[in-house]
Amino acid sequence: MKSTRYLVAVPAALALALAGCGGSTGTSGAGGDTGSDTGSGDTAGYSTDDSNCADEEVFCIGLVTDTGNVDDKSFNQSAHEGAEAAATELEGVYKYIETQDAKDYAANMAQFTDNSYDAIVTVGFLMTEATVAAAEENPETKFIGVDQGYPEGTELTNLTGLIFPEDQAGYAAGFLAGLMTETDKLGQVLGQEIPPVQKFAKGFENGAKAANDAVSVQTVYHPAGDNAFNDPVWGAGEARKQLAQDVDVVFGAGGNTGNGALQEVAKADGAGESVYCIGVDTDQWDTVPQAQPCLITSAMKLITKGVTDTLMTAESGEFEGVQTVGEAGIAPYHDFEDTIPDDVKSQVEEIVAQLQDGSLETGVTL
Amino acid sequence: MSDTRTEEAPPPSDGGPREPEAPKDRAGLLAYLIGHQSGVVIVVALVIALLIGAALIRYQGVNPWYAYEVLLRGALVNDGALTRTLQKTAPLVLTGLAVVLPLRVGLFNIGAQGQLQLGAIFGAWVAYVAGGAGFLGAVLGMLVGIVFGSVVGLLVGVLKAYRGVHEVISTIMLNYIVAGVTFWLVVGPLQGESSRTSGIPQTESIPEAARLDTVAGVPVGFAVAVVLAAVCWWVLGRTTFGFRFNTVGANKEAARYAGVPINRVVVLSMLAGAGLAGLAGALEALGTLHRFEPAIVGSLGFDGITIALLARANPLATIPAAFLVGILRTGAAGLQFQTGIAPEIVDLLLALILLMVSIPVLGKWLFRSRADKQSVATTSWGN
Amino acid sequence: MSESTSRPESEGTPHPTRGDTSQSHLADIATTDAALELPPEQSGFGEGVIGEVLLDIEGLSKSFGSVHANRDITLNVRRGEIVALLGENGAGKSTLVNQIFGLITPDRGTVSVKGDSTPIKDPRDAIRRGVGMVHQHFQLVPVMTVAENMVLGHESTRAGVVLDLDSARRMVRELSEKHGLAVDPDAEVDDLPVGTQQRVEILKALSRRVDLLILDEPTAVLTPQETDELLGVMRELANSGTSIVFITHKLREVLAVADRVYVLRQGEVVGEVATKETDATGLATMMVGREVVLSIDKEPATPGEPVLEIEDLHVRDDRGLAAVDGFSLTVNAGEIVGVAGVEGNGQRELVEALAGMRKVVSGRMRLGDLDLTTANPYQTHHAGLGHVPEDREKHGIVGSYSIADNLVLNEFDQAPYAKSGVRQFDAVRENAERLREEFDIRSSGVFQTAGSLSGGNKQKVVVAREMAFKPKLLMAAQPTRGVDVGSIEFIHRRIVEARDEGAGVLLVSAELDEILSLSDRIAVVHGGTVVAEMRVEDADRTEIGRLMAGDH
Amino acid sequence: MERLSTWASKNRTPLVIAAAVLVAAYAFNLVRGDIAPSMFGAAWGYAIPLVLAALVGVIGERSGVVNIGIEGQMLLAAFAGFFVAAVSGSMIVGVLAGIGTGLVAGGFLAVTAVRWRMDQIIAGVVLNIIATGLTSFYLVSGQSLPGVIPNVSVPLLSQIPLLGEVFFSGRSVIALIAILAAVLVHLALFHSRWGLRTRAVGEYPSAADTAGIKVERLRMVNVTLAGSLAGLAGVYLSMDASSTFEREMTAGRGFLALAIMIMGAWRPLRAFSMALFFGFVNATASQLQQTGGFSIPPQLTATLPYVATLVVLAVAAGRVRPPGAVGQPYVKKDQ
Repeated sequence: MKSTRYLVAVPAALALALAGCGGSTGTSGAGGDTGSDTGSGDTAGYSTDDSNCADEEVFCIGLVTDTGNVDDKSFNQSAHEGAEAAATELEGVYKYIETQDAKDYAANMAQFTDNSYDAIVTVGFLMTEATVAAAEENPETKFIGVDQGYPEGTELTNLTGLIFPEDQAGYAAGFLAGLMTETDKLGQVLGQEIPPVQKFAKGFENGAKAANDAVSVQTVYHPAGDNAFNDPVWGAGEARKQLAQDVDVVFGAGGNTGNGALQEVAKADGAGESVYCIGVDTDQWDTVPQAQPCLITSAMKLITKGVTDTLMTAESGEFEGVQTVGEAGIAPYHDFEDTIPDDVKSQVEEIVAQLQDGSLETGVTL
Repeated sequence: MSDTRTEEAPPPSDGGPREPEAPKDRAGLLAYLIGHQSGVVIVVALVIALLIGAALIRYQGVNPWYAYEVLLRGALVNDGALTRTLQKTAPLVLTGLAVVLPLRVGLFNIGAQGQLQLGAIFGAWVAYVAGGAGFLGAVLGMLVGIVFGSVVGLLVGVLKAYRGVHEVISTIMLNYIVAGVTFWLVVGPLQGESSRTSGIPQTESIPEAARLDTVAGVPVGFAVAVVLAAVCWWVLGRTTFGFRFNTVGANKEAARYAGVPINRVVVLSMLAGAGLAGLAGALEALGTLHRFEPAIVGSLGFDGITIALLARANPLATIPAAFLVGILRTGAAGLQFQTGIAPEIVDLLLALILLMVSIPVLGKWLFRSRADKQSVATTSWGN
Repeated sequence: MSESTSRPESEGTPHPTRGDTSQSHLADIATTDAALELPPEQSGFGEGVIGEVLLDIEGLSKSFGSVHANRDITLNVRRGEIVALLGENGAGKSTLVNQIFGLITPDRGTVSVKGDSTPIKDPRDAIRRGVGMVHQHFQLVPVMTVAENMVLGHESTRAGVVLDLDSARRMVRELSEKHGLAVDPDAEVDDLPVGTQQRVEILKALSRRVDLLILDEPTAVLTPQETDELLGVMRELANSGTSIVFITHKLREVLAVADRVYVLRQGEVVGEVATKETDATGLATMMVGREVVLSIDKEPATPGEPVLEIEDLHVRDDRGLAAVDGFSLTVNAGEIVGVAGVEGNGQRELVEALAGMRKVVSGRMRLGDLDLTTANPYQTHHAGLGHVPEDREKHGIVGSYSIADNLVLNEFDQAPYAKSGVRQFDAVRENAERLREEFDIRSSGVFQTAGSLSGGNKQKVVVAREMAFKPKLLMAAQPTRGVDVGSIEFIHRRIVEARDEGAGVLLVSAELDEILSLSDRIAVVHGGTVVAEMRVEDADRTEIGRLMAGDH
Repeated sequence: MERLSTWASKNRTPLVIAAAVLVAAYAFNLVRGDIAPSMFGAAWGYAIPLVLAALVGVIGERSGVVNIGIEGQMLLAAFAGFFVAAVSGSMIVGVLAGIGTGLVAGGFLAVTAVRWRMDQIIAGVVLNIIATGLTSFYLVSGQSLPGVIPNVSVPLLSQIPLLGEVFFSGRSVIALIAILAAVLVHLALFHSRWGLRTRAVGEYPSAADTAGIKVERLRMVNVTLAGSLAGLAGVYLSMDASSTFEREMTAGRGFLALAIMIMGAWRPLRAFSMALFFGFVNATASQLQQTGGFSIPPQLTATLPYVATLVVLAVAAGRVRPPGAVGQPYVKKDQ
């Protein structure tokens, strides 16, 4: 039957699900290998033996995905890698549960709290409420909610929500694209039309227009509700169509759908010479190697780093606040370092700096 | 196409000597499911499926018996686990019934998915709007869930009865259509005010008073589902209404001859089945999520097919069948936590179970009876 | 197994000089049925030479579960001989020929064709060995053309894959010319009348150079003219050396065309005889194993008020063509009106329209004071119309239901069988037990599934149900088709009883004998309309046959 | 000549429609040469897997076997093709593995639905669920393909204005195979011995049986072999149209293919046209979204093909007639 699972995966994809992950996933994560987590934990630099979690000395990290898998090349995977990195760093314990049903959030978090875990990462904004409730119930446990913005007045010291300024990353990437285009036509192949994606997309458009007011941006969101972030074939088809309509820079931002667009551009004639693509979320040079022929940069949102850093804070003491703002920016140019003219690079650098110090507004309002 | 069937009919099983081309009833699938009283086949099918599952688990490097123990403990023994399992069982019973009722009339409803979704969104919305009315709001929410589920079923039934559109095709199409429409609703007109800024596709949270809780560890939804299963069983077996259903399913032509309004029964069966799926959606909204979000449907609709076949189209038997699926689904998370086995193993297990309960060969091996050869199925594709 | 040599019949092989006697014999029969009078040039008995044994069956047995469809059957067919297999429905005739054609594998015994006794694996094997078969249900693909059907299974191709339909068309034309069976090779089978479809079937069989042609109830769907034509063709084929085995339960056809007849009963050969040495009564006796009651004892009718009035009725068939075309008829209380006609002249559509199962295009029908023109089956039933449907398996019973449920199939929601929508099983059971007794339904109990009953008992269930509610009009369509003789008598008696109790009876039957022996009044239909009405006393078989054939 | 005119008069409606569509297409190209070719190209790109999958459905149903497991067949093949290619480092091995997997999946359906006479729809459902379970359970991330499936331009044909550009220029081998397959299946179905037998088996199996055709065997062979086309469609998804395998990446295309099969009246070339039509609907929807000024929510435009199918089925009821014996297992007389 169709999508016993993608209907589940919708919200997964929704919560900012943009592509990306930090390199290879190694031994853990994939279904085929999860069974070995118990045994191979030590080689990964952390343990999965959680029998000592009650012990002060052992820092135990749990992660609950948002009805998706830790290998989804999206926010679940990024957060998973961040948690893994922290566990390795801290020589702690790390385990995760892949939620199958949105109704199981609380139960899945309870698996960890029942075993006296120290910190629990919950991924995706759909878990916002469940995370707040669990944090209230378990004051001893620290909760980190990725992509979760809590309502005004939430005052819990054991909870922080990691959020990212996607519009800034999009703006910077758009600015670069506006300078690079020869045809003055840019394309965006996007996932579901939801605010986080819209922030990337509108930031991109505003950035591009700021760089080059002759530019026109063709924007297309995946129409379906249930597989918007998981339809690389559709993404590729749209990218192909945009290229045929003279677009020469394509911004692929929509999980696997966007990745499909990047890969298609990479296969096109003139890839890396006259047509380019821009990735999203993390440095897709690493996560989608097939896109390398055209990938000049990625509009990044550093979930992995954010999760690791926040877990470190959690281990050392209190969170800084109820919300933590993570970093966003653009990825290195890699092989395009030489292709991109120096003056373009310097202009972009300037823009990034202005965005970071707050002197430049992206003009994105939702 | 029915006239082509007479040639293919198997010989009579007893009675006086007759020539083998005696026509038989068209109710192949149904006759197989109902007439095949052998619970033994079901049990053996389950055992085989679980054994194959054990081999797969073993291959993952985990002791299968330990894995099954963890699964069971996580679903039945652990604190609050049974309640959660029952909570999961409730909508499964209903989606199982949503497949069973049309099946009794000879229709294969694979659209419980969409019916549930539409029932859920409007049920949640109405319960939110009428939440001030407390329990009445909850009741209203459930009724609206039934109504909107039924609307989808009505469409399928009318298309089938009056335009000859095969229900398998129309339900597949409607699953997609409903998914699109509900998604549009939940990011548009029915999106919760509080969710608009964050962009979360969900409706407003249903007020406490209008939610369905648990009573003594038993979710209200579960009680409702069990009662409805019993009602369906009684109606199908004991009432004239049920007799009409069964007659249309057993021999459509004879039903027509006997004055049963076939088209109306076809529409009604879809209406009732889809209504129950819609109710399942409303229950999920009122009892577990307390709002609508697209993920609410999960795999409930498709699990309904497995449950209906496991239950051999018997409404009462949907309860244990749904309970089994509920156990597997509830225990999956604990299984991953304890053993690291990906929860998708449950999907594999369910696929195996479905395969095992539906292959006629199994019954043949078990009983070496010719009856199984008659278990040819006819879902009257294209009619 | 060596029984064949000891059988006395085997000596009775027809000898070449029999021509004269059979001619006169044919004449005898012809006097009783003008419809079967063959033109002299076609009834050429004795022209062909009957040669060596072509088909030899020894000790053939086949059972389905506990049913012995064939038991130790031994028979033979010689080259150029026409052999009839005669028997009631259920006697095992079809099972027997299906084994010759490789559709059914025998449990025991041998079938040897032209001395080759290796088992026949499948139809392909049978065809290869020179056996052809025309099935009772035509084995033609309806959406394909005649030519395509003809070559199916032995297509000629160009370059090994491309269908060569031109050669198929040529073949159809040649064959149809040679045998005088005209068909258009490009016509779609779906659009052809049944008679033509049968021609296609025969041509299909002939296209494979058959030595032995099997015809399974070939005349069941034919008009008398078509039957004549077919019998003529059979005779010609035999004369040119083809052996023919044909199944029928019509004695006159056997006597008209067969050289020899095997009579089957309950799966066994109960007799074998050369047709010239027997007559209709003798064959019938062999078939049923006892003297046949050829007529029903009944009092003259005392007709009352009209119960059914049909005025200028028009009804379409499934294909949207006019089937009932200006049909008018009145049935009075206390009389049996028989509708005689060759099947396919609108009888089915008429019955279905009366029962509310088919839409009426125009015209009117009234039952007593009620207008039934637009009624549905529920309404017609409750208006007092009892309906014994033509196809009891399809319409009359639900095979998976118990006898008890079948006996209330159209009353289940009425008191006392239901109260406020809840079924009352005690009442249902009592009703069933009473009717089972009264209608002599042979079963292990009232909860046995109806599907497991024999044809006759199934029909009794239907008749019991339709008579139990004392209908004003009892409409019986082919009420004794496929029913054993004992049940036929029983059912006939009950129909007369219904009349005597004051019901009007509309009897639709393709069996002229049945019409003649039961009816008080006869309406002959042709082309969907009544072409003649007569009292049974004035009825003449020859005249009716002529009218049925559309000669009026 | 005479034959041509008979053929033309028999197929008048489709020919007229085809001519009208062509004229419209060229007219559109004349008016909006900037976007027309790319839209038609996008339509065809969208249609490629659907054509292949619809052919699977056509072959199955023409033989009397419903196949709603196409989705699962494609998914399994996409999975196998991608991972075998990634692991073996050879694209061709991957493609063959994908096609082989399609065959195996077809064989599964053949055995369960034809040999064992399991309900055909349930067999398809089971196949889909198994495919989903297996591919998501055994998915390993971080793999990539060793190469690409080559694009080719057909000499001469690619010179045709518009049509050549859309169908024969710079398209992958699989796209060309899809065109070829549609034409070949059409020819085979209506002009070959195999086709005659297949149609007979799907329409009226007992007639085929008595004509000496082995019904069950032909059905099994057809359903199994059709699996190779499903395999190719799967391979196209994971190795050509995209270069990745994701859970449930078939995204309902197998079901859409069924709709296309029905709307194509169980005829390969009409199914081909319907696939193109849906492709064009899709391309139009995204073009409208892209150029703006037309604000139908994309969630709703996405449902258009499904709504269209329902409407057509409802309106054309009775005119689209499935093969007579579809869905019914063939039981020989003595079994």
